[in-house]
Amino acid sequence: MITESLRPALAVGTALLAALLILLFGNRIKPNLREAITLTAAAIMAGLIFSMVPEVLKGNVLISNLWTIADGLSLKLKTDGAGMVFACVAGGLWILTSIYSIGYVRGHHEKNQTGYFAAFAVCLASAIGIALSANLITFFIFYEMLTLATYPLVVHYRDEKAKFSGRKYLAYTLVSGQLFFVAIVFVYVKYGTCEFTPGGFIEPGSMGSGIMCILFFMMTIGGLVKAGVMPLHGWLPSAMVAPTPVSALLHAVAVVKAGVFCLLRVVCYVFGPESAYWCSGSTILCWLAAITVLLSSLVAMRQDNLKARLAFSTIGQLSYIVLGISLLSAYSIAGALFHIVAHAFLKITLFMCAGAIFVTTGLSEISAMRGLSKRMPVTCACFTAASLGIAGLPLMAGFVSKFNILEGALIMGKPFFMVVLVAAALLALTYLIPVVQIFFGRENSAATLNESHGHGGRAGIDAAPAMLIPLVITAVIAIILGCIPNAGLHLYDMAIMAAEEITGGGGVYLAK
Amino acid sequence: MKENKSRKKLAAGLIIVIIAVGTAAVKIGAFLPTIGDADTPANSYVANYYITNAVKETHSYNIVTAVLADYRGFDTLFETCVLFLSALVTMMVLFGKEKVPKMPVKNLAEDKYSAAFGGDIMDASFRIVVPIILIYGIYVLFHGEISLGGGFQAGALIACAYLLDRIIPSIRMGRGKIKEETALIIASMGAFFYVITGILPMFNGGNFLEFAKLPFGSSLAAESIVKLHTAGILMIEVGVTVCVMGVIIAILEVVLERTDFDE
Amino acid sequence: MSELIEKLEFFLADRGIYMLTLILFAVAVYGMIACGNYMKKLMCMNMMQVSIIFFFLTFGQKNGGTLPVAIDEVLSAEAYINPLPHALMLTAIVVSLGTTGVGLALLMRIKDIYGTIEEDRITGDGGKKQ
Amino acid sequence: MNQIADHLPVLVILLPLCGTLLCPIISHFNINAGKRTVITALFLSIVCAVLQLIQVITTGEAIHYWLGGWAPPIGIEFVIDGLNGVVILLVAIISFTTALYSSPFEKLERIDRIHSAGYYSMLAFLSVGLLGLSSTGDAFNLYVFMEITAISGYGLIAVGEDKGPIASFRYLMTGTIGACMYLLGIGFLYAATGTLNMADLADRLTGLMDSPLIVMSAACLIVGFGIKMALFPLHGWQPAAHSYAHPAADPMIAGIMIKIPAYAMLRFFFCIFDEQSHVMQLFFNAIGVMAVIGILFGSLKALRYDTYNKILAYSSIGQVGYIAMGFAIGNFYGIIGAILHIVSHAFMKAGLFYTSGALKYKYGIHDINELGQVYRKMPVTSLTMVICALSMIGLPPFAGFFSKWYLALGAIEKGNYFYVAVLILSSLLGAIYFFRIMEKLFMGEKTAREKELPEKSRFELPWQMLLPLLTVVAAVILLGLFNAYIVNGVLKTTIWEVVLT
Repeated sequence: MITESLRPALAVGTALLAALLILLFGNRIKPNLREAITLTAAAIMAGLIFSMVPEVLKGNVLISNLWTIADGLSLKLKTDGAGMVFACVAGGLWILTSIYSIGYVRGHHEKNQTGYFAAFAVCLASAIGIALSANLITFFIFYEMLTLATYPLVVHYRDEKAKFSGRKYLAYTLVSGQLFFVAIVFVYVKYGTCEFTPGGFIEPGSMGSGIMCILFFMMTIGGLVKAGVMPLHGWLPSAMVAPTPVSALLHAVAVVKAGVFCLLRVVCYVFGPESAYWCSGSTILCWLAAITVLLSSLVAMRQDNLKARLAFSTIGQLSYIVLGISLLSAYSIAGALFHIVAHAFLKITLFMCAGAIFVTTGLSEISAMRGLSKRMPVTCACFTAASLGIAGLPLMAGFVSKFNILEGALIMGKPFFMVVLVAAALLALTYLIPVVQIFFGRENSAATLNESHGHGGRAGIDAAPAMLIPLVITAVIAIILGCIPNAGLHLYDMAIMAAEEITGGGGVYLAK
Repeated sequence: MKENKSRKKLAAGLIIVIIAVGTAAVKIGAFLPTIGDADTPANSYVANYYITNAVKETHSYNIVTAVLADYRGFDTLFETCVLFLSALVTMMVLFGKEKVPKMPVKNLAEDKYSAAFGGDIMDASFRIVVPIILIYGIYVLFHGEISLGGGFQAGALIACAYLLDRIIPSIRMGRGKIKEETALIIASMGAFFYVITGILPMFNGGNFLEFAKLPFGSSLAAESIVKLHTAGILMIEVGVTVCVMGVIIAILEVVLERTDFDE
Repeated sequence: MSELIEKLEFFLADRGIYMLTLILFAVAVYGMIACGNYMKKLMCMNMMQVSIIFFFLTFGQKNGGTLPVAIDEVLSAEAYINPLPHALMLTAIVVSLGTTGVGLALLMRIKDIYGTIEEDRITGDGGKKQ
Repeated sequence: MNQIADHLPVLVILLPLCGTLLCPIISHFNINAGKRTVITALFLSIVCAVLQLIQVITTGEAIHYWLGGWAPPIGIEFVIDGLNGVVILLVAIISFTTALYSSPFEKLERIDRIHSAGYYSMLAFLSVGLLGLSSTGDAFNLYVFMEITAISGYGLIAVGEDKGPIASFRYLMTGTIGACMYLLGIGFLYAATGTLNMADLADRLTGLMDSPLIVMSAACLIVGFGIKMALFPLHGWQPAAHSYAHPAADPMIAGIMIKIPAYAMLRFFFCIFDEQSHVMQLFFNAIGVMAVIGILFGSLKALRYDTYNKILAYSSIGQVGYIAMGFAIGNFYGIIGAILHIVSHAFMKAGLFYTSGALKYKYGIHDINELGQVYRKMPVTSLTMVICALSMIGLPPFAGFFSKWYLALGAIEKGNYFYVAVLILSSLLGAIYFFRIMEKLFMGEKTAREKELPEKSRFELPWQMLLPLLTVVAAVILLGLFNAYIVNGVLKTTIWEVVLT
């Protein structure tokens, strides 16, 4: 059942309004009031999104058909299973990251806080917009908004290093965005529609397979860059110069997830599994993802900077999702969607831990963190739990999704990718468990004992509550989701719903 | 370096000349209408309408004036504006801007008898010439619609009279000078008078510049409409005259300000 | 010889004047590009405008036509030359006058600022590059 | 004047004209009153433009206004349809905001009465010329308006910064060649048809399209309009003129003075000539080549400079190429893209030049290296700069994106993928030079400045300058979000009925 409703639009609008208010009055009002705006907007937005979950589960589709944005195309938001999964994650995590951010920027005495929170709000608005958009042009508008809103966050420190990574970020995203743009126009001219249709609207054989393959990659390149799939991942590690909450946002919630979500939309809702397979785009994508999964894990092992290590871990985990999508079976797609959720909670926990460690002790190198568990027991515990989750241990959120993707690979008869997946899970253990070992190691290095370290260092046990509480919450949620995937918002059900929609309800897409 | 540059220019120019002359020579015979042929589209379509109807419709025996001031009066309005504008721009560019003196300027006021122009004979003769020019100017103005002439020429003549008056007499007897700003205001008033003439018919249900609807006619007989056209053309010619006069005086004054004839 | 002149006359009367005007135009444009002196450029510009005016007037010509001033209500179209190009060109003349006037004023100003109106000397000392 | 509604097309022009002619007279008595006369007249002109556009939309047909009451082939007529209704409104808005924007400069420069009155007169004349250019339906009348525009432009450039006169003189030379070429083109057309009215020309040209006269005429018109709109090989005058013009008038000169000839070119090439004919297709290809080279040349050249105005000027050369590319594409979406780009680029470029003027006004900044940390003192200016720049790059949801969208749509529909490649390449180059500016603005070091105005008021700039900035920001955003209403409500029918017949 399709109902017109303003709720999807309101969800996006709230965040945009918050951004506007912060930008206009941020410097005139007290910081507390400014943060209140962020938190209120986050709460309202989360409420709006969660309130739509029951409708979606009932099979209803809420559509906000706002206005005609270009001749023949309207700015349209709608709720479907896949979109709602992403929207719930992004909306839910905004509250937590906001609280964490407040703790972080205050603990760290950041400059330009107003701009920071405004850009943050725009990022989230675009992420929700990306999740809920119903056609390609709406999608592209939010996609580019996200690109732009992330830029000020990446260059937050405004030094040479930040400038450099900002340029790198822009070079990657703008070029890919322009290619994506051309592909969208081409699709619109050729097929006369831009609406996302489960199962795609591009018929196999409607153009030459070579051309379709080029088109496929022009459309996916936007997603590939944002998701950091291997030849196009360069911007991600250098974007690490940003403050930690930004990294958390970039890596766990908004940008990279928007990238994989973009891939999902293109592969499953524009091309559809049949065409994607027919033009052999999905096969190439599979290989790219597999290579990325393995390589990034290997690179991650060599990183001493905690954030850099996590960044490469992100690249690997996202390629997991990409692999899930491009395997084109219902299981793997559901797994990929759920991995968006799982990875979001797990990785955000990890990044928040890294940030908390940095603010509390001033440490960013892994080798210097020996014995940190005595100083920050809760943080280290959460870090451990999340690391295990990333590796895909049972009873953690990562397991459910990875298992589904494996099952998909099995059904599609691609044992090689199964091997890759298992190997990658083990590799994840190899680069994260040493960190945990160092945390819980016996001897204490000098730096960790230094009670009030450097700038903003804080005495007392563990991190500030504003940072500690969110990361505990995300860790707990990650564990809960691992035990009961359907807890709370029925995200797993929605993922399966979406996957069945895409593959035509048959559960398995059979390659012809 | 310098030579090189000019040679490049030369080459570019030559290319243009060759292309233009070449196309002209090869193609020209074929496609342009024969000169003097009365049946070409250019000479027969709208042009014939003007010739056959101008006197009837506008009561102006000079058909060019009829076209200029009545049929295409709107063009002429902006033509006048172009003139006003050029005076304005000249003034904006030159007025009040310090001239960089290259040599010490002689003080003319002290040197009574060595003014550049003038001298007694000229002083005497220009007094005879100026009134004649003025009268001729006014004649040209009013005669424009019957015979050759019109506002532009009249304005130029009147300004010419002023010009003589301004530059011929030696300094000691230099008479009243019209200030640059005043001249500009006169010019703008002339152009504005044109606009007003155009606006007046709008109060009487006509279009802009529709002289047949000028709110002067007491009766609406056919004859009076033609007379209204005459009145309209005359009014705009007066406007043009005043404007042209003002423009020339303004430019003259601005330039005179910066000129010493000894140079 | 006289035959040649006759031929030339015929050619000019037929379509040759167009060619002359266009050559004038081309020469003027060439002059505007090639002359280094701004005053000469301005004069060439004027020449160019004049050539256009000639061009318009030539095709307003009629064999046996007289000035377009109506005589004694003779109103047959053949009797008068085409008034429209003349009216248009009056406007064009005034416009070119305005342009030339502005050009001259600018030249005076340029002379004030740079002390010269030679292009090479103006652009030479940092005129072009910022 | 019993029925003002009947006279709207001419009132739009007459009001500024009266303003400009009265300005020297009134200024003689009261300097501020003269200025206010012009500003009021320009504002009323906006009102008239809006009313006339509404009239066109509601009645659904073009307004024909016969000047002097003479029927078209005999007299001059104004034709207002959906297309130029929009363009006229654009010109009116930018003229008004620019006039408003100029007044603080005057106080700053402490200029005398004549120069103040003259400045406003010239500004209003520029507006009159552009309004006339866009509303007239007569080819020769268009020439007169073109010259009005040009001469007032020469004046406004000459009174600008120190190199103004020389830039102005060069523009005068080139501009006059352009005007003469245009006149020559009209001469050929008149020789072929015997009429000057545009609609009549279109009628009488059917079947004549292969005549060499028309070919010559079209070639001359391309050169003429090309010079006026600074299309690539004919752009020589433009960078200096745009860089050294009076900083207050620059938004108008750079924003609309090169766009309206582009619109006039559209009129000639699509409404008068038969765009389907073989000859015109060749010419469109030529325009396409000029556009492509121009886009790349402008963008690459803009990378080389550090002067803010120079960057903007070269970027304009590229952006005019977009418009010409729309013509070259020549199908429905191409034209839509071109027209939307005329409108949106006018706002964007005007906005950027407003910011440039504001920077000069407040800090005397010309060079982008001096921009460091200015945004702390001038948030609104910086916001305008950012939004206009993003729009210039063509990022959604701003106006620039949608004109690019339509252009790409048209190009792909026609199968001309090369144009699309050029479009995105130019976007990326644009991103480089605009992000360079923004990087300097937000991340540069604060440098010593020529001057610093004492801060008297609560705002960063006088309200007369803030209002135009905000207008532009609003226009760029609204034009982006609601472009479909302009396309569907105003342009679509006109384009199908008038342009592509």
